[in-house]
Amino acid sequence: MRSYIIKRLFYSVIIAWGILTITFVLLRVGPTSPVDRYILNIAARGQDVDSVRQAIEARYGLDKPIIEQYLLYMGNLLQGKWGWSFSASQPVMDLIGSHWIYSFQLVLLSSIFAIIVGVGLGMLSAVKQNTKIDYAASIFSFIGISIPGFWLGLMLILVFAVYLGVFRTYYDTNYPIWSLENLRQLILPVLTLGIGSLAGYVRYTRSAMLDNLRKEFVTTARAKGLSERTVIGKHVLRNAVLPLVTIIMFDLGSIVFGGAYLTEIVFGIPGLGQVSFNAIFANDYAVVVAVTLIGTFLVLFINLVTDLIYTYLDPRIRYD
Amino acid sequence: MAKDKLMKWTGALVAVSMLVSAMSGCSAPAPKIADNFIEGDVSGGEAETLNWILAADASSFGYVGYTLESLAGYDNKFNIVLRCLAKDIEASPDGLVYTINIRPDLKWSDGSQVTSEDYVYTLKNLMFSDWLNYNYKDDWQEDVDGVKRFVVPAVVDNTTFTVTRKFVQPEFIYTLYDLMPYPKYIAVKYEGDVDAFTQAKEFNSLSYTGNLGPYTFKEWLKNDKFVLSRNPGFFMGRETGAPFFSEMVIKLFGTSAVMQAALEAGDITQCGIEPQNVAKFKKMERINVYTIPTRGYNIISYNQRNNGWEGLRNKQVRQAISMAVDKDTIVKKIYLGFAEPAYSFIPSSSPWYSDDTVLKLGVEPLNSKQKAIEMLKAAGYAYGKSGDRDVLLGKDGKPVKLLLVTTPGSDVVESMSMLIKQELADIGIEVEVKWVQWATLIRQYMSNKVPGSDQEARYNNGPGAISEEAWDLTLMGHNTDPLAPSGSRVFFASDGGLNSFGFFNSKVDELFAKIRSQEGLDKEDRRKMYQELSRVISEEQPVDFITYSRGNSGFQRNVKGIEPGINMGYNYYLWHFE
Amino acid sequence: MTVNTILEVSNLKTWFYTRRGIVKAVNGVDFDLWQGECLCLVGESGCGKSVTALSLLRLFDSPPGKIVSGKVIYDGIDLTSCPVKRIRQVRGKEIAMVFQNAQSALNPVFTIGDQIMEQINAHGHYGRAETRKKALMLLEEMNIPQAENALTMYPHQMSGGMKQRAMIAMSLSCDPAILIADEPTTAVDVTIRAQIMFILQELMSRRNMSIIFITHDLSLVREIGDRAAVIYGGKVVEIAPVDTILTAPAHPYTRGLIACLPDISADLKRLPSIPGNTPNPIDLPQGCTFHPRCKDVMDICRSTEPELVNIAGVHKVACHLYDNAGVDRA
Amino acid sequence: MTELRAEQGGKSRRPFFISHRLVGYYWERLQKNRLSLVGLGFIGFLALTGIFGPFVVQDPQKTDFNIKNLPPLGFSIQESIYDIRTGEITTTIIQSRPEHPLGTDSKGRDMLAMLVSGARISLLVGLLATGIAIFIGAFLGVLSAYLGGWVDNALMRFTDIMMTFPFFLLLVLIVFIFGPSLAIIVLVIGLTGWTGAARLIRSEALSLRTRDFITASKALGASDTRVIFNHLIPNVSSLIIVMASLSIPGVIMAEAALSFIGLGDPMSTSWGTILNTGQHSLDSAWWVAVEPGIMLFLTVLSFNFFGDGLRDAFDPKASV
Repeated sequence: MRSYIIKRLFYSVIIAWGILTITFVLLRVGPTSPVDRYILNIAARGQDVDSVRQAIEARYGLDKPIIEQYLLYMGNLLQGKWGWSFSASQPVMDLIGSHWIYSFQLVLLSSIFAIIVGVGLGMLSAVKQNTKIDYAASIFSFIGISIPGFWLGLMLILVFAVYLGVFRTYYDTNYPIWSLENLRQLILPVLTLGIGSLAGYVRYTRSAMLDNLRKEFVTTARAKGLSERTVIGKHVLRNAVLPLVTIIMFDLGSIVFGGAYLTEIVFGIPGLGQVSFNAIFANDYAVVVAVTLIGTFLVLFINLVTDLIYTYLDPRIRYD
Repeated sequence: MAKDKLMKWTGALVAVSMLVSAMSGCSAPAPKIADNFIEGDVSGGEAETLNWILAADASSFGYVGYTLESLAGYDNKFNIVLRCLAKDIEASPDGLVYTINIRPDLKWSDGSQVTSEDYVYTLKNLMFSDWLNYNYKDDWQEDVDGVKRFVVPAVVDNTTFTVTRKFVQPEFIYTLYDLMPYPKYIAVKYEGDVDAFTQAKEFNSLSYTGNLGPYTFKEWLKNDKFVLSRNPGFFMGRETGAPFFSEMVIKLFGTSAVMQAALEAGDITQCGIEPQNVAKFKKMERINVYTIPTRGYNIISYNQRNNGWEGLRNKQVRQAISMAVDKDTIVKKIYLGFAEPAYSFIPSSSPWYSDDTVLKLGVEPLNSKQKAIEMLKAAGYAYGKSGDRDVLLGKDGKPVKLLLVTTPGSDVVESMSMLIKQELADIGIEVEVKWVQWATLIRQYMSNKVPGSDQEARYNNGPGAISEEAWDLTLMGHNTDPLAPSGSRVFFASDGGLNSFGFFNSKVDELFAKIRSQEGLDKEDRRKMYQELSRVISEEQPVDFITYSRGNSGFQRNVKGIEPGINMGYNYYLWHFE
Repeated sequence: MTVNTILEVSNLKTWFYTRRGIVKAVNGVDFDLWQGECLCLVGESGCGKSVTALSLLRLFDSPPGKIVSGKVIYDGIDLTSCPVKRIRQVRGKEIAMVFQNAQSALNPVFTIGDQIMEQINAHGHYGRAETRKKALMLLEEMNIPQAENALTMYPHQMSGGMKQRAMIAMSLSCDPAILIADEPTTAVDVTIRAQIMFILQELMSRRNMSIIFITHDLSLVREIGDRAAVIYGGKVVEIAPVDTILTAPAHPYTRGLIACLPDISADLKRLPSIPGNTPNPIDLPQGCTFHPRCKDVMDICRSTEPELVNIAGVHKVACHLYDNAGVDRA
Repeated sequence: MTELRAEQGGKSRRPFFISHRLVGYYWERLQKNRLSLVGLGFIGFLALTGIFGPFVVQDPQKTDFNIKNLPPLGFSIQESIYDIRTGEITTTIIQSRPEHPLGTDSKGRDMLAMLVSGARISLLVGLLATGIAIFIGAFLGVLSAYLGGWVDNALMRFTDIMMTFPFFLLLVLIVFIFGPSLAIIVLVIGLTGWTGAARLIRSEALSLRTRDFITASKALGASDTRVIFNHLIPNVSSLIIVMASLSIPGVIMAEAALSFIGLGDPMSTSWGTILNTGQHSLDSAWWVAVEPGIMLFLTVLSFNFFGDGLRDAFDPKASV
């Protein structure tokens, strides 16, 4: 087991390094340059730009050859120096440190929401297969999967904030994370982000349950004289959970910089998504690489955890 | 006596009742320190850094300005308002030496006095240094027989210093007014090391600003909010007790739609308002909307370099095209009226503006398409048929097709290019609008070099130079300085650093030179020169000046002390809730 | 002879309403189970014997399955109609089941111990330790080696035989009055089969309980059964003591089956078999379901279904050949 | 079918275009799923609109500022013009016009026309990008499975890297760097979206590789390429089709999301780009944001319906 984990970690490092390099090269070799932004600003204020271009490049060490920049960056990284974000003018880690919580709470809450409701609904429609409830649930899940999150977000704002005025139109960071007000203002974002995953979970849960509902051990369980609740909730679910874990975990990894970002934009939540994308538009490679790395490690970590959960959930699986 | 006291109270009470939804209660007679002033802004407008010497964007200077006053400012009529200055800057009769007196009561955070030494150090060792490369050093340089040379600052005494130029530049004084100091005692630690300086804690957290601004830095959450808290020691607050807000917050929003919804809901105190919403907001009791002139203007620049349509090198053609683009339509359809036609780089709000000398192309009566067509014919261009419509034929006999290159993202710019396309179609010129990211615009269209030469591409490499990609028109927004319009020489002078469209006119060069010299010293003479300059440029039409836009700013009605105008914020530290 | 019937099944019909039509898997099964006997339900695969077994405890999938008629009387109550709560108390406690394939019948993600203890606690409450002790005893009774750690094993860690025995242990944990063993030996190899058969026989003698033993293998019937009920086309066509069935089968179908038994004494060129194949439960033949394959078919067989009638003592047959047999006796 | 499944261990599906009988069979199965037919219908309708629509409706880029912000039929809004001299504001009511049933945007472009051209773009992007992705995926998957050994290893490691990459982040990064044009967007989505397909098809091919008819044809001395193209590919074809139909909606969504955050091709009108402009006028011209969103939603929904039905048709046992 341990050796397996070690091997996995080793792989992770390799993968992370690969991704780091790809990102760095993309950013620094591409046609755009961090300086462009300065140039534009300076030009807009009616100032001669050509005289300062090299100056700025020099200021941020962009005039050095790309290889040298890469090695420099790697060197710092290995010393745990994540570098300086010149678009946010603060250390990259401070930037991330002050924003991650907003993405985290969003993703966490929406996942919890999606899992509870999704799995619950999925079980329900599986048990009530081919009933009205089942059809309703599956239609709902289709809709949930197909509705573009960012658009849904806009519509929710339009209806609930602009017209009905039930919610604020934007996210207010003045409320402490643990305050009720904060939870309240997260309702729409969580709904927006959660609905897609939720819909997916409904379908996966349903099919996973159905796969197992017809299994012989279910009849055995019934023959034991167990209550239907125990039969479904214990014997069936426990087996159905296995495929679900993979899907949920994978989903978790993928929404952080996908749906979460769009949701953050729509609702003005200053999360990591916002940070990373602004960094991209500012060509701020230190931030972009850092965020990408974090995202990568997140995914890798999730994969590892998934496998470990698996060994726990399914005694038939052993890694070595 | 007792009666109007009562009135005051009831007024306050009304205010309270109006405010409940907006902000937590405030109840004593104004002015008093209460609540937070929350200004809305769209995320694009966020500052880059608080270490302002490294900043290129206006917002950075704006953010810092709350905590660090410049030497002086202006009210809406461009009367000087002294800030850190003890008395107005006096220039020597020959206009070469400027003597600056700063107030004696300026303190850094450690309590030490802000001295002229700090200013001189900031200029000499920071702004003029090679290791730091101040982005706007140009303002502080003069051309000494082809070589750029910095002006010379010198300490006279604790509160007095001088800046000496080699040549006279009457408008240089306005650059001086904007000067802000760095604390020498901190800066020396980082001198020479650009990285250390860039990342210096003190500078990035403005922890040195002492009593130099009405507010002190509290928190900056990128993409979300910039928070300042009241500075009780503010040097100008001593008499008035200003500022009157316990916190000043700049809150960022993803879209202006959301921002305005927040203003409507009373969640924020002030924000800009899009033209289409002004009427709605003017109807609301709780909101005041001020319509004020801005420094922003749009231009269509005509590529007069060799890779643009040859016609554009002909003044008559340029005039004809400008004439065909109806500015009133633009004002009405795109700005819904919140703009005025532009005729030169000097806005009507500027003391140097002269209404009578400029050639008013594109507005009654000079906005007739028919006239434009005649002018084009007069310029030696024939019309032909393409399908059922008349099209302008180039010298080569082919229909003229112009390429308008611009950047996407701004609704105004997009709309304008569309409208221009429409307008020019009416005089038989087909315009193709091409959207490119501004990075591309700068690289492939604005920057130019003499073909084959080993020049490094710049905005203006002189007459022979052309850009990588051919283009005919671009549409851009720029800011002008109503007080010192001669800054626009970078666009219109032959050696102008932003003269990417290749306009070369000796008369213009000469006039700019004169304004920025001995001869410009006398304000009357300078006004005449400006009149002449605007005349020439509006006649030459190197670019089509389109509009100076009006800004709309919405405030919660209970904010008092506002003086609407082009420099509306000049007395912001006196604003207060009633 | 005096017997006391503990389970009485009469005219039990379990139909499955599928898209392709109504599958009449069980179509009027009658039999009764006596105290302490081993009744074998014999028949070819697909004849409905397994569904019959499931129907007794209403364990078939419903929908689509449905008991359309009949009674299953146990201890005075009708299991086909009694409330679910009631039948749940019967399941496992009074009537337990052992399934064909322990591999799939045991839940792969729980340890054997858990699954047995769960059964124990399903009816009546014991302390953790006591439950465990009970489970242990059961496993030992099934003479499973190192019962201790067998408790903590997962099904996939056990051999087929162990699984099957563990399963039986589980089914016995509430010592039921009736054990339904649905082809408990088909999935295992010969040696293990022997063990299991031995265990079952032992059980019957030790705890005096009744077993319904479902199989298609007449040799097993001979080995363990007291009586046998031959099922064809979802009906019991003949029911009698095992040796009667083996030596003097009455129903043509039973005769056929017996004839198919490989007899060591006689050497045959080829094994005989019943011509034709089992009827399709969706459209069962008119009249006697066996008539298409019956050598002695008569007109009446095509039209009317034969009743299950007593022909001698406890020997019942459903065949028109014996229509007047009962009359003779009278 | 059942014994076929038994013989194939229930995993694999039938090569579908080999036998017309099978095509018919699948078509029959597909028809059983009413929703998928509805989806197919809408997709067909969309395709027709995309192909012929642009010839029917007016030029989506044609602006006319005299009819800007026309509301859809049955609605009306107010527009106010400010007079800079008098400071007066005059408000006029704008009624919808029959010639612009869905209204116009802030530049007086006909919404209907724009939606139609959007349909064309969305379908184009969806099909092309998916095509590229599936092609690469199938190719690498089959290759990796068939050749095995270090090739397999290398390819799979690379797939891992691509898979762990925060997908949307990568998308934004590349599109930002190389400039937003349809070509780039299609390419990027195609070149990054193949990992899932590769994985699935690989495992499919692996299970096939060991089966008799492959061994047989090898025994008969068939060349690798022959085996791959005549046996492996055809046998995973149905899987490929299902994968394609199920990944198209994702692609369409990705394009829309990109355009929504301002990385759409400015030269073309896609639903995403309309949405992007629409979100800024949510309060003044809601329909600009609402209409493309609805189209997007319906399209993705139909593709999901159709893909789902297709999968069931090809493999009733497949989960979800």
